[in-house]
Amino acid sequence: MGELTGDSKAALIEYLYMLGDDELLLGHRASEWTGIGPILEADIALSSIAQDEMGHAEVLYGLLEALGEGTPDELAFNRDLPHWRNAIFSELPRGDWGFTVVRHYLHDVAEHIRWQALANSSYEPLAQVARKLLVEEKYHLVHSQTWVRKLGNATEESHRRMQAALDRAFPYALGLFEPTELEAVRVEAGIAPAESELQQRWLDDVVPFLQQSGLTVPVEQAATGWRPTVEPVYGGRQGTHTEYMEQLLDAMQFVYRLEPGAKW
Amino acid sequence: KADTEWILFEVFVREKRGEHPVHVGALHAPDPEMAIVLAKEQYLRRGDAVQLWVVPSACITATPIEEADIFMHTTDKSYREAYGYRVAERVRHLRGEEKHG
Amino acid sequence: KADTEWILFEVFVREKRGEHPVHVGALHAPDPEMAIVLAKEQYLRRGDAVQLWVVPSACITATPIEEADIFMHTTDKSYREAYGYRVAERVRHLRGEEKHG
Amino acid sequence: MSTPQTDPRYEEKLAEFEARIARGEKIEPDDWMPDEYRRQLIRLIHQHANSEVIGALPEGTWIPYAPTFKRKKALVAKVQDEVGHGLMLYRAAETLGKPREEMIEEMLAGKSKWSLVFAYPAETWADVAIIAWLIDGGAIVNQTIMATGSYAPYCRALKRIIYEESFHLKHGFDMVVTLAEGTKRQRDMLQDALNRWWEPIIMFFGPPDKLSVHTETLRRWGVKPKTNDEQRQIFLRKFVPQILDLGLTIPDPNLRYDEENDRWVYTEPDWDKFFDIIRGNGPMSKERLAVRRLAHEEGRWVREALEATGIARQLREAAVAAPTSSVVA
Repeated sequence: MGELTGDSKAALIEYLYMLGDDELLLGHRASEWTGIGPILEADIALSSIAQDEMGHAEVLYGLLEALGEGTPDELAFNRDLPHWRNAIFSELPRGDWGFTVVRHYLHDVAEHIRWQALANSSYEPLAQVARKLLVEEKYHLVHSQTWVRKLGNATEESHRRMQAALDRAFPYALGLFEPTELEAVRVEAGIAPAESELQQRWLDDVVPFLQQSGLTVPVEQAATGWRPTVEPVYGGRQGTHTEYMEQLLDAMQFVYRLEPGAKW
Repeated sequence: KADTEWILFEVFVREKRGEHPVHVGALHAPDPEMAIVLAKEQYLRRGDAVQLWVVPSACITATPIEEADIFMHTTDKSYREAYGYRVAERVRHLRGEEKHG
Repeated sequence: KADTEWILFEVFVREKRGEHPVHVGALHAPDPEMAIVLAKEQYLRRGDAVQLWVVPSACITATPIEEADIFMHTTDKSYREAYGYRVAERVRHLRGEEKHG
Repeated sequence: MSTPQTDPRYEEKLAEFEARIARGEKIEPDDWMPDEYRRQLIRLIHQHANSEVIGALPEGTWIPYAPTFKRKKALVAKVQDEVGHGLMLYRAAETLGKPREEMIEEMLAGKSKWSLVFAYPAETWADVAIIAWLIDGGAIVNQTIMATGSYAPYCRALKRIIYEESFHLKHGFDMVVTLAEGTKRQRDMLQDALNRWWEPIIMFFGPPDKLSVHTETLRRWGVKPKTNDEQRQIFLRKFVPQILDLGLTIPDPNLRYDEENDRWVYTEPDWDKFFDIIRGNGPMSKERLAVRRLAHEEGRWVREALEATGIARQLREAAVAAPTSSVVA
């Protein structure tokens, strides 16, 4: 890939914010279970994943720092709400254990597909990060798949909760693939694949798995493969967020902003 | 029905290829598959591993530890022979007939 | 009695009280009691163990050895290790400063 | 049942049991042991496990507020470790015959105690630093001593716990030093937290020897190798100099080192208050149990859902009459 031009650099920066913010928020929501999980063993496993997601966000923000956007701590703890590019999917409250594992599963499949594609990104630093994160992502996927497959149809109550979780999460999950203006520049420069392409691969992966887990997915068969029958929830990629995000940022940035510029 | 904490699995870790797995502890899990997923983060957040084993604790048969002292202290083998005779004889007999394996 | 199906048992040895059992090998036997007898002949004779565990191999669930990379950490984990923190130098500096701080 | 009344060979077995401990050997779950040994160990390890699981809560509330990536990940990792320590300790107590369900239900019902320090609120970020440094520092002093005890499963768990605690201590000390070398507001926040936590930390090691029902047998049996006062002195000897080194003042005017008797003298806490707190009347006692009960209730459907699949039970039956091929070559 040649030198980053104005457009492709802006397109890359936007993309890194999108991915890094999703990781950080999912890690933050997962860490809200630490100490109060449904059983000690489950508490411990999700806490590890929360740390990994935070670590992944930090690595992605490291790429932004190299592009002149500020240190990872500044980007996480000193950036105002409108500048966040996470999908609203990632900022939703953790809900019950069913919602948490369904959201993690839907995100893990998307991340797995995305990192595989980005392993060949024309922006080499991103390709290296993708290859690294793919290794740790493998366990995340096994973890969430195991929970969804087992809880999906184990008892009447677990099925009811998992179906409710999927019904709520699915439209927001489609928001992970929200197109943005600079997407075409990214695709043209070979930095990243089109979101619609990733979404299709994601649907072809999650729909059969969720159905085998005894859950109904709001999709229909189309020539190009599965197609959603619900409207996606967009906005996060443009900086529109919910009050959940306001409360989350207030908490996350509270101590840092007590003494701006101080070392914590 | 009392609350459940799932059943108990013993966990073994093989740190490097070529080394034997070592018992590291136990955990509660509903089944072996979930036991592997959960054991990885309880016992392998730190340190190295190339393989993880899980076994329902109920599947393990252990020798009574008290017996160990009998072997350690007694130089007189007769005690061990008397104890083992009835059973060892059965084994030799079975092996004689054993067609396979 | 040809119908006695000999199954494979994995054997673990606890060398001393206070230590974890370690896997030492496998052997065939018709049942756990016999497996213990055979294992004792092999491992307890030389008094180098205080206890033996035997487990039917089929009872063990193991991660595939070729997927050892699932245990790899590819992003920094030093934040959860003592070696991830350098403090001594800063304390000396602080003490130095403390006189006129 | 093994008591002098019910077991003719009790004295002989007791002599062998005590000789083994005197030789520095460990006791394994199926070794002979006096009932009193089993009872005391279950009570002690059960309370230790409760303290880890409840101890996760004060710091756990601060996870969403951690102010940097390193602190955020480290605090999640530390609280995770405490949950993991609870798991390993409940397991150690289980080897003595008490099921984990029972231990957790007794804790939730307020029938089994936990360390009083977790009945105090973590009011500021500096509290998180002081807890990680001094409460974990006190815990390490206690655990290192208990690891020299006689019961093998407890010692094996403690060996692993102590390794993980070494990270907690450095992480806590790093946070405290960062605040101490920070702005005036950060230094004041740190001093204020120390002022609130000093008395609980002194009480952490338990009532003085003259008050506690510490018997010589527990020491001889390796259940409690050192007394409360002995452990407190080890803590003070190690940490008071370090605290003063940071330019902090310790909120006890009577605290001084008694050269002659080689011991730190301190203001005796109000031990009636101590006993009242561990009976469940600490500032946050009810809150901690309420959070743990809510988590336990909200997780019930998950536990019951996967218990229903019961695959493990089927595996057990199939295990013995299984094919000859080895799964784990």
